[in-house]
Amino acid sequence: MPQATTAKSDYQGRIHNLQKDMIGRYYSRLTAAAENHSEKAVYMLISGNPVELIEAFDLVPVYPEVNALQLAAKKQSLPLILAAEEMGYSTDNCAYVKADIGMYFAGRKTPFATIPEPDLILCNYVGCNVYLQWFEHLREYSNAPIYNLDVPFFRTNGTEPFEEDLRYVVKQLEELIEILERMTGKKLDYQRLQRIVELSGETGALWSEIKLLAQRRPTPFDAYFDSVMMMAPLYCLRGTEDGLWFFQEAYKEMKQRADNHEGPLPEEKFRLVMEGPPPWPYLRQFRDMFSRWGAVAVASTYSTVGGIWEFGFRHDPARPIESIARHMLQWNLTNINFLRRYRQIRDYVTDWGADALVIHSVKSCRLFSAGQGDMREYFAKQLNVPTLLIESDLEDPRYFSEAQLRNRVDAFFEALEHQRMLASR
Amino acid sequence: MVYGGGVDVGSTQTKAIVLSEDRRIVARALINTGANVSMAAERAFREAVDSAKLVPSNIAYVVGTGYGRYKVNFGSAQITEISCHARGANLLFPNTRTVIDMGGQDAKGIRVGEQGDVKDFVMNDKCAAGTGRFLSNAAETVGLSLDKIGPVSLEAKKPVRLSTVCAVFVESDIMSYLAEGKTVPDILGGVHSAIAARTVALVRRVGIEAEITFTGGVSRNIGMVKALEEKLGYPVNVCDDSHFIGAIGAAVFALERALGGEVPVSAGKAAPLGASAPARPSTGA
Amino acid sequence: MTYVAGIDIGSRSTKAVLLDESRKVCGTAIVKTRPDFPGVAQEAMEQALASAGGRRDDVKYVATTGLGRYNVPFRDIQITDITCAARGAEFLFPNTACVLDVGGQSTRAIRLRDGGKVKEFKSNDKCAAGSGGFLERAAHYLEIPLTDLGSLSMKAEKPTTISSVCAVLAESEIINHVSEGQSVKDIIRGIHNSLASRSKALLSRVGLEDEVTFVGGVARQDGMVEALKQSINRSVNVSEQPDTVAALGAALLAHQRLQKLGGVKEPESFVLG
Amino acid sequence: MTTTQVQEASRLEPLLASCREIIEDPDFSTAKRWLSDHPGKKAVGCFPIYCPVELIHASGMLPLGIIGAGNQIEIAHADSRFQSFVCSIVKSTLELGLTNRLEFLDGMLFHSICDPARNLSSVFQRNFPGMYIEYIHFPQNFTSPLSRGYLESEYRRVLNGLQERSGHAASVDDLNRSIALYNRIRLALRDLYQIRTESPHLISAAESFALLRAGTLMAPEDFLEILGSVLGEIPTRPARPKDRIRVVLEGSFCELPPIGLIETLEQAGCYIVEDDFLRGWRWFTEDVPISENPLASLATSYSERAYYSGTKHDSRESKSAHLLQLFKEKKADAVVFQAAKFCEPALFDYAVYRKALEGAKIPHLLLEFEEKTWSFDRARSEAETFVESLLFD
Ligand SMILES: Nc1ncnc2c1ncn2[C@@H]1O[C@H](COP(=O)(O)OP(=O)(O)O)[C@@H](O)[C@H]1O
Ligand SMILES: Nc1ncnc2c1ncn2[C@@H]1O[C@H](COP(=O)(O)OP(=O)(O)O)[C@@H](O)[C@H]1O
Ligand code: SF4
Ligand code: SF4
Ligand code: SF4
Repeated sequence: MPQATTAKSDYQGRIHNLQKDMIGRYYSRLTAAAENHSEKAVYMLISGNPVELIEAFDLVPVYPEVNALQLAAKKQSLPLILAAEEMGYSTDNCAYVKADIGMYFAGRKTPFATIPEPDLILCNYVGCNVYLQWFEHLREYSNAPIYNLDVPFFRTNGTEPFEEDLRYVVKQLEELIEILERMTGKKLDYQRLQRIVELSGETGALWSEIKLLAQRRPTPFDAYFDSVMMMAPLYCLRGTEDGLWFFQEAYKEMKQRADNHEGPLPEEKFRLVMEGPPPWPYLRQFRDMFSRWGAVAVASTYSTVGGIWEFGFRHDPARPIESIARHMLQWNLTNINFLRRYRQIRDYVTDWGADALVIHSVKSCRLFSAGQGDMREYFAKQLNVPTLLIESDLEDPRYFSEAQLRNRVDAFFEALEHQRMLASR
Repeated sequence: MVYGGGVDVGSTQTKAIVLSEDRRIVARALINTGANVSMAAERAFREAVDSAKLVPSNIAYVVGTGYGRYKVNFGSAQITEISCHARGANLLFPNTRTVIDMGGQDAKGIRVGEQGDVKDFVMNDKCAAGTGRFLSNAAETVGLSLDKIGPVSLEAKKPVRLSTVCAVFVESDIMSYLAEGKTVPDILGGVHSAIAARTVALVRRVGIEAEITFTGGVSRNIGMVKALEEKLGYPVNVCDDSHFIGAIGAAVFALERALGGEVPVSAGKAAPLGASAPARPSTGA
Repeated sequence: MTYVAGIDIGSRSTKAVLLDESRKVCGTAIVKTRPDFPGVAQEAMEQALASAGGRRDDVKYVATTGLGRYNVPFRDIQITDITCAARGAEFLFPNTACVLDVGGQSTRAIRLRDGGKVKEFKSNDKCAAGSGGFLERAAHYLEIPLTDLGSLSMKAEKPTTISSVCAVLAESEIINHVSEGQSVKDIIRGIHNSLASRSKALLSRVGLEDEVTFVGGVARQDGMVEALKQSINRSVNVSEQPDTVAALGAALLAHQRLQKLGGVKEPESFVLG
Repeated sequence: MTTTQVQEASRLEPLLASCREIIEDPDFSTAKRWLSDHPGKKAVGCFPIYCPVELIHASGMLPLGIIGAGNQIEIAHADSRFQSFVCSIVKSTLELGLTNRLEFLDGMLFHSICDPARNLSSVFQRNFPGMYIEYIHFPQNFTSPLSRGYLESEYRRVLNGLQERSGHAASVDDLNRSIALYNRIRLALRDLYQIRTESPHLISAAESFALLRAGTLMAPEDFLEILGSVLGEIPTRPARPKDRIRVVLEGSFCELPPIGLIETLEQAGCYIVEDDFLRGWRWFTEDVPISENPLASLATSYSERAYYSGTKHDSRESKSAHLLQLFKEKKADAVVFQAAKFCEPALFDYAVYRKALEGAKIPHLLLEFEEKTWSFDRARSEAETFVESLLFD
């Protein structure tokens, strides 16, 4: 029997504190850049971000998405969302964008950092169409230069991208390098880039190993709720020695827990695959809904929005630019079509030994959610995987109804228990 | 004799059932939920127990269900109404494969296994559009009692097309139809068919398989039964106890528990809703 | 005597206002709206005439507004209630910059430009939650008369929070609060607060500016007026009969129209098409 | 209620009436009739908005606008696939498929307009495995010369797929012939819009909409003929200008408003002198050049001469500047922004447009619609208020 934990449903390991420290340092960097322009800031999106290039030019990456989610998690998002709605944004627009733009006009001050103005708006358009509009608007408001790095949607049914697509992205990355060279007045140090890409590769490898540990029983961590904790270092610190060190520590901790059969819950009764981003403003309540039933996530699609590593992708220092391009094109959730996402989930269900799929559908993010009803059909009816679809939002607290969510979650696990009981009779 | 009790505290009405060991219904009670939810649960339960000439201590196990289930203070366990409707339907109509439940504020579709187990379910979203409440408001607006609107809707010749199934806006919609001179049967015909269409679309998500059992308070409305059957292209099971099916299911679980069987309620005993949640901001859009 | 009339056929009640040539209000009436729109309009006008002591022939021009504005055969013109509410509010409070109109089924924020003309407006079209009808129903199951809502709400000590955006679901929330032993006055204030914060959001969307005039039947409830003041952090103008403001505006526009025509009427409405 | 209060019958009315019939028919009878008259021909559906119809036509197939189902069918299956917060055109298009109304099509083309539309292409693939589904990536990096070449290669890839389906290899001449045909259609449409600008009383926006939309549901050759007759008849129409405000309508580039809503706007007192209905089917502000390399011509035209819209993100220029310019050119009094409910691209655009319009002190109105609506009381009273605010002095 695993060691019983306290009433708190999640575990708080050493790496949680480590993560807080590192992200705290990253945010101090942002504040410094904002206040005394110590570094130039490049706005960028999480999905398939080419942070390696930014690092190679000693620029600081700013991720409006990460800021938006921090604001939500700290329950600061609603007034900002309302401010954006007053400007004319619709209640139906992605609330990440609204919170970010609300924050932008409120002086870019947040409880965790002051966010610098952009020196370059790098719209790495990887999948989500809202990205284009979001950054188009930021450009309109800030007047900073913009580069639309256009990544074709991964639309083949095979595993390799179209040759033209790959070539197009590689060439654009070369254009981007020229822009960054002009902006910084420095030539790209190719060897340094190779080293950074190597670090990314190793970081990705460790992240992938960590995810594979969730195949054990019990899983040493919750691959949804605890994974999101590890995601910020993955985006903000990938390609640095620090980032690599964090993941080495994380792997050690998880491995040890796995070997000791320690899981995040006293008893692992249900293994879940989670699809969709979490409701940041109510993360704790949301997690509790599942923990109460002994349900833990062994895999999640959300943890792959910045990149999919667990199926073998690694950055390759021998071909740094091409591997950055492949990462953007092929190996992150937002740029692959629904059918590939289905396949990914199917692999999770079988290879990670999951009992059920939970789809958390969020109103803001149509990239994730438009069509999840079809996903539900496919898994529930065609593959007979018990599937629960629930709705709320990732940023806007007005769409979270605890009573309704809990009613559905309870009913779902009652049904799973009932089925198990009948099967064991 | 061992008895099991089920109390279904709905948003509109509270239903209580007592089952005897041989799974016969020995008592039922139905009252309006009203403002005091725990009191409603207690009153309904007591009424049922009284009518069976028993005392509460005769009931070995009581399961609370429905939206107010955490308020069933005397209950031994709580189970969601989804599990209970499935189970109750299975008792009354053992070949049930699909349950359509229409209550005061929500609508559900449940796919049911041979043992009354839930295979899959869907519910309407945050909005009360197209629920029993809509029908009550419609009844009020046309000035008929709730039990009349069903039969009257069946007389529709040319049902109107409603522009909303919002429980609140329905009034003005009906008003404008009346102003245009549409007949009450045609308006009610439109009301019923709009809701039936919406419900069937919802239930289709779990896959509709015969037999279909219609549960919840709205199943007492013959107009809705007919409208559903028409949209589904199948007959639906209804009986005098359809309104009680949630409570019946709860009582079945209770009885099984009382008889020493296992029932899936392990996590049911938890803090009531909202205990951990901070007050939500009330700014609406 | 010659009069012009403004008739507002609203979802809940139908209001009539009579003006004389000098734009003085000579009669008003409020009757409950029935599906027979021409009938209620007639009735409201007759009552207003009776209170003014005038005859039907004295009414030279009739402007209708509100939901049933097209259904009155004896109208000379129909104008939307937003235009009318703005005009009426500006007449009563000439410095009005924003109008909030909370009626039986809708809540609207209007920003004015000079002359009481509408610059921008927003209504809560998505859903019925948060309008007068909801308050009526709340009064109904809290078993208190509608007319007491306002004063009870003023006595609240610890307003409860109503978070649901759906009018129907908010009802169960209210029932919950009752069963938890919250007092009726705190609950009513909770409803007013939630309505006020919604109204604030609407006002902000058109641009909130001084002065704010609050019209529509719900403005009869002191507690709501107070909640609004607190939520927008400003004083609020309320007239004696806030629900007749749109009818007044219609009458004013009727007056203006009649002047323009030099007392000679065109047969059909000039509006537009 | 009808907008047209025409006393004398002309050839125009029956033509327009037949267009209206075509767009209100959820079973695509006109297209099916054409297919049965042309044995061996196949049809390919195009989701809005910039679909390269020339490629379909040149490979010997019939391009059809599959742009939702208006308010003609009830959504009974598709809302189980797409949630309540997704726009209705995505659902109604899927509903057409799930109710077997698209079986006569050989394939469907989708492209990068928004996230729901993109996911819809996958949902189509899963639910209709027999159908040929193509997804075109339209480049969004207009500052880079690479994007033109990329689009050309994308067109080549798509053309190859189409040719495989039709069994007809499109030659350079085929492509140029198709381009020329569509150039003629686009020219006629530009003329039509010119009339709307100069003499809006001669043809209403609702009529022009019906014509344009019907054009996506028939063979282009037939459409060109109808357009010709319509343009010939319009000047002879007995109609007199009314006292209305001139508005530019923006925001309906993808999901189409119900025609009743357009009529409501007009009845409320608006002359819609410019709109963005089906802007993708109108495509280019100028002719596509006929050249040795037609695919390159098409690609360059998209990059340099396509009408701007909510789904083309060209960082070389600002969208609000476009709108302000259009407003000026069309001598308009106001802008009505009419967006489909839940249409994220349109609703995002509104925020920047609003800022620009406020800055330029241009009166504007936001209306949201759903294609399936058929009762317009609310929109009517908002539009009337808006018109009153401009006219009532
Ligand atoms: N006699 C009746 N005839 C028709 N409909 C009825 C009747 N009694 C109740 N209903 C309908 O049933 C609804 C209540 O159903 P119920 O299942 O008890 O809901 P809940 O569980 O949410 O309280 C009412 O809103 C009403 O529409
Ligand atoms: N005497 C009153 N006391 C308190 N509230 C009132 C009173 N009269 C009307 N109301 C409120 O005003 C609402 C009606 O407002 P009104 O502006 O007349 O609406 P409409 O124009 O849609 O008919 C009612 O729903 C009620 O909430
Ligand atoms: S729609 Fe989704 S992926 Fe796109 S910006 Fe919003 S939250 Fe991110
Ligand atoms: S008021 Fe009507 S539309 Fe709004 S949430 Fe409730 S039922 Fe739905
Ligand atoms: S209407 Fe808007 S959201 Fe819908 S498919 Fe078109 S662009 Fe996308």
